[in-house]
Amino acid sequence: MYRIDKSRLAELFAAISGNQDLFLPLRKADQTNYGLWSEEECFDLDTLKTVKSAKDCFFPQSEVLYRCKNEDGKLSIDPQKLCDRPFVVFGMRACDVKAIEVLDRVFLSDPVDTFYAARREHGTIVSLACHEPEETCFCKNFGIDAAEPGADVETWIIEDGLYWKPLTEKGEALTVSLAGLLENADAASTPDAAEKAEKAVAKEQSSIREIIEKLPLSHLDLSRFKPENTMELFDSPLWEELYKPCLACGTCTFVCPTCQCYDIRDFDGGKNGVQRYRCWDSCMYSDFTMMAHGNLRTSQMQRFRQRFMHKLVYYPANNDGLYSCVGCGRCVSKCPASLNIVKVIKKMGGEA
Amino acid sequence: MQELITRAKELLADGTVSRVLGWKKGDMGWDPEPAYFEKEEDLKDFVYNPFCGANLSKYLIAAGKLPGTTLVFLKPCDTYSFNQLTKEHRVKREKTYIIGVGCHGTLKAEKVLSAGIKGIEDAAIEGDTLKVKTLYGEKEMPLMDALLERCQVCKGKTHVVFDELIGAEEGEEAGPGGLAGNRFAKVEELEAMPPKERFAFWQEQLSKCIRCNACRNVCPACSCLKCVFDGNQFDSSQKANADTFEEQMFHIIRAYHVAGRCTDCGECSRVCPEGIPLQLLNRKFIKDINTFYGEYQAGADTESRAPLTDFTFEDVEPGIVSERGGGR
Amino acid sequence: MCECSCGGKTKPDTLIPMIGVITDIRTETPDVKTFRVVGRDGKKLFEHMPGQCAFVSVPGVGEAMFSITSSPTNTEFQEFSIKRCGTLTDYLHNMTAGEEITVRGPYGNSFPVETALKGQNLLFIAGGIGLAPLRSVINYVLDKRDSYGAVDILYGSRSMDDLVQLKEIREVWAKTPGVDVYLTIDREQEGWDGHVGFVPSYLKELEFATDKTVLVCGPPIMIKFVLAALTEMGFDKTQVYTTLELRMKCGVGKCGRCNIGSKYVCKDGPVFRCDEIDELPPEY
Amino acid sequence: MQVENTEFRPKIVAFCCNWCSYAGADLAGSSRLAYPADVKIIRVPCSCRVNPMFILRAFQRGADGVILCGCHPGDCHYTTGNYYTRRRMTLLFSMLDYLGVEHGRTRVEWVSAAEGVKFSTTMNEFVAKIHELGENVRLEDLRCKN
Repeated sequence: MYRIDKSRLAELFAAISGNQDLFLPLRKADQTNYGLWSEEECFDLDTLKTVKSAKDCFFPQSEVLYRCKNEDGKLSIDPQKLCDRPFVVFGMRACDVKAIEVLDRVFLSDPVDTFYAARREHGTIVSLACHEPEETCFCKNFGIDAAEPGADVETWIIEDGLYWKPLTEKGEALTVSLAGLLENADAASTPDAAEKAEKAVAKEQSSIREIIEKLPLSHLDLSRFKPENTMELFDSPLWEELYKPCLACGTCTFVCPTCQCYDIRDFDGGKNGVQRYRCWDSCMYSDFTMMAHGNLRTSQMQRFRQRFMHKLVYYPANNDGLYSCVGCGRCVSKCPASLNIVKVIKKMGGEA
Repeated sequence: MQELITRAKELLADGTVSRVLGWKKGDMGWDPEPAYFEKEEDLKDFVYNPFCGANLSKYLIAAGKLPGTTLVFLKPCDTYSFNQLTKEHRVKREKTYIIGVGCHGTLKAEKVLSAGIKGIEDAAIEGDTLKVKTLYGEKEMPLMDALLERCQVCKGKTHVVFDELIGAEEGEEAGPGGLAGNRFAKVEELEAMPPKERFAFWQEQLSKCIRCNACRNVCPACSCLKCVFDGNQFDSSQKANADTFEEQMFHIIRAYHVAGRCTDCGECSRVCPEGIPLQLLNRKFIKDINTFYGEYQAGADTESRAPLTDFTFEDVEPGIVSERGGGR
Repeated sequence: MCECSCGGKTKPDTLIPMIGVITDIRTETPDVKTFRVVGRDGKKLFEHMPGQCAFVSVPGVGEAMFSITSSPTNTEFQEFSIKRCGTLTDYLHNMTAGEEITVRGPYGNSFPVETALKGQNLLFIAGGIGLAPLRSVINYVLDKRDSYGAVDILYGSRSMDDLVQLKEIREVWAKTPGVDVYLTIDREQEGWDGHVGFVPSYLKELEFATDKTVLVCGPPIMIKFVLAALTEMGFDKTQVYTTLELRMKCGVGKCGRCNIGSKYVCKDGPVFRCDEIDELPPEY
Repeated sequence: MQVENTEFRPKIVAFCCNWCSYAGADLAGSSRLAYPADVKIIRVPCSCRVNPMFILRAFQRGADGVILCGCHPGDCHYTTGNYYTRRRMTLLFSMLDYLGVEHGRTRVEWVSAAEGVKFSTTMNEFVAKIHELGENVRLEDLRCKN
């Protein structure tokens, strides 16, 4: 365990970004989003939920796959270079960390998505415990502990200090590179400081867990969402009622840390050749399944159902029961029509 | 609220309407969702409080295709959108039964929550104060700090179309508690900036855009069956967000397509997950139209010609933009 | 561009295509052309199994998944039979031999030619452009004639002019021993002395024995009625294989478009046995 | 050669209506009135054919200035087309200006078939103005840049 004064965080960030890129929540134009740190940027670790999740750091909203040129009928393909620069993502909350596991199972399964894999290989994640979880949080239902966020290094901000605990090799390596800044609070070398730190963290953890226990959405009943209930859930008449206010925008999918659908498109840059890029897509959009011979999902109800069935039934069926929702609550606070996965879980789960 | 429910039940019972379009209680007290009610007993979940910001006019496009009449509750500014949609033949007046409801302003939940008010159950407006009923007792905050931007500069409390009114105070010009501000103030402020700063302002705001299309899909004026961005023409597709140009293109064209039709209902800026002040784009068009072609309020009536489908021989020349300079 | 399964570090991402050269374009019907594609070195682009698909693309125009219609036993080239029905296919139809396109693949599963189908009597039922994936299997089976039992091919189209690969059907398939070919068109036409009627009704007329494994491909509506007819004739669902078609972008089960239930058509399909389809939510 | 390459050569797109301005450009040419070769003319049936998207698209693809020429108000071949153009472009230019794009980069000019001289002077003026403003960097698409 290590510790650093909160007032010295800017120094810490400067040190980290000396050797690599550093992404962390930045306050820009009244909103907090992950961005590349520099001296001029204003970081914001108090906002619990960034608008977009940290998914952007590993699976960017749009990225070029390759460039293609046609010179006198001869095609040439120039694949985009894979990420080869190490980077650190600082301040990821427990839910976002778990979401990376959900994405890993998609992108790192065979055949591996090399663009994503390269970023995962070069990225080190420093997580941050949630000091005060909000009423829109429901991570507890998915077995996530906001008091122990995991990843390569986990940290807690307690009063005027940041407590730092490396968990993996990558985390240790990062810690070593910051040796001059982080005060050692290790049991072997500095037993007094270690005891103090352990105590402070334990107290913080129990306070976080206490809050979570009391949150209104912490105790949802997920028992009906099992692969064997696929058809029953799929055919439920409740969808017809639930989807009604849906505006078919993509807010929920784009702020979601686990949504991974993408589209592949071309941009014809004239003499610069064609860029083939991929960008996030949303199953809520009407053209998501549009084909030359027609569309398989013609109503918004079907698209709405696909999103939640995928998160709660289809994905777990392929991934040992792991839900593709981490309870971050972004959709709860951002949906223009106040629809969200909690309402679906409650209604379909037979609660409301 | 009880009055609304009672009246809705009556109208459902006597067969005047086949369904009711209103707001349903959410999980949190601050997130009511737009909802249809088809049976009297469903109305137990009906809610109308200052958190009911959603403009239900847009839902009437879909409701119009259902059999029978739909009862809808519209706030004063929502009625402008309804009129505009009638004018564009997107909704049918005769298939809609409008109850105009009183409005003292609608709230931005985020603002209330970030003021530290938690466990919200209900809210009410009393003069300049917002009274919030919470799990931890009653809390208060200044109304102005909790309102949606559009309500801080309220257009007025007149319903321009309705079948009956409940709880409405007609004719009162000013907004909630007489707090109406100049809605063009921020536009004027931007106009007065040097172009470089203006550019920087918009660059910062628009670069937040995640191309979720919430602004487009919630907008009552954006009622095209197939949007120009639903395709790959103009290299600016619906969701690409590949570089800054795409975001600018999307927002300029969207604002342009609703120019002269936008009633300034403020739904786009209400729903934007990134809090982009989209109303500033729409209001710039409204302001220009007012200055160049005379005062015009879209949706105030269903007959007048829209400014962009009309002209006079004496219209100003486009060169005026350069002549007057300074971004006005 | 190593596409073997060496798993080496040098392997580019599966989303990065290879360059293919169109060496020949055959006009099959007024709206279907067959494109023969090889690599720049004149060799076959990759090895595939019957039923698999590949993405064909013209940069700047689009990319789409097409089934490979040539047989894996063909060692020289791959062929795609493509119907004109959208932006990309329109463009492809206007191309000429010698032009370059990009190809990536193969993707998806295949008909179980080496397992479940081995030694079986086979009945192929195709409608219109639906012959494309089945042609790959038929030629594979004919090239390894001894490994399979009797072969019946039932193929129908809107009109005589819409029958794809007619030359090959008449000159090769119909003349192979142990292969029976039944052709039909939807409406009477001058110069046609064969059967007239829809595929499902012709199927019932033919009264096949139920000791066959059936492979079906065609327009969704045809598949629906053929399946009903087969059930009526006493075939079990486990005896019938068909292919599904959905919008696809990545081909590797990640982009989420072709997701039905817990399956991804591009990766777990496109070939499904009918009893497997029954377990999926009806969204195909 | 090296010197010439570094000099700024603006790319100017001129939308000209078929009936007046295009003929005006023709007249300018046949009267041997010079105007810079940086101006690329796109002929349109009427100035009101020009969708605001065309203008943005021109900027995206690397134009440094866009000028729109049509018949004088009242002379439109289709009677009223240019009146609508006038309103549309006034609002669009005002919006571009509001977004911080230099207002000198856009212009509308009415040029009749007989005004070869006006066409030439307008183009000379406009190109000079764009020279003054320099390259368009505020409304560009990096994907189209080298």
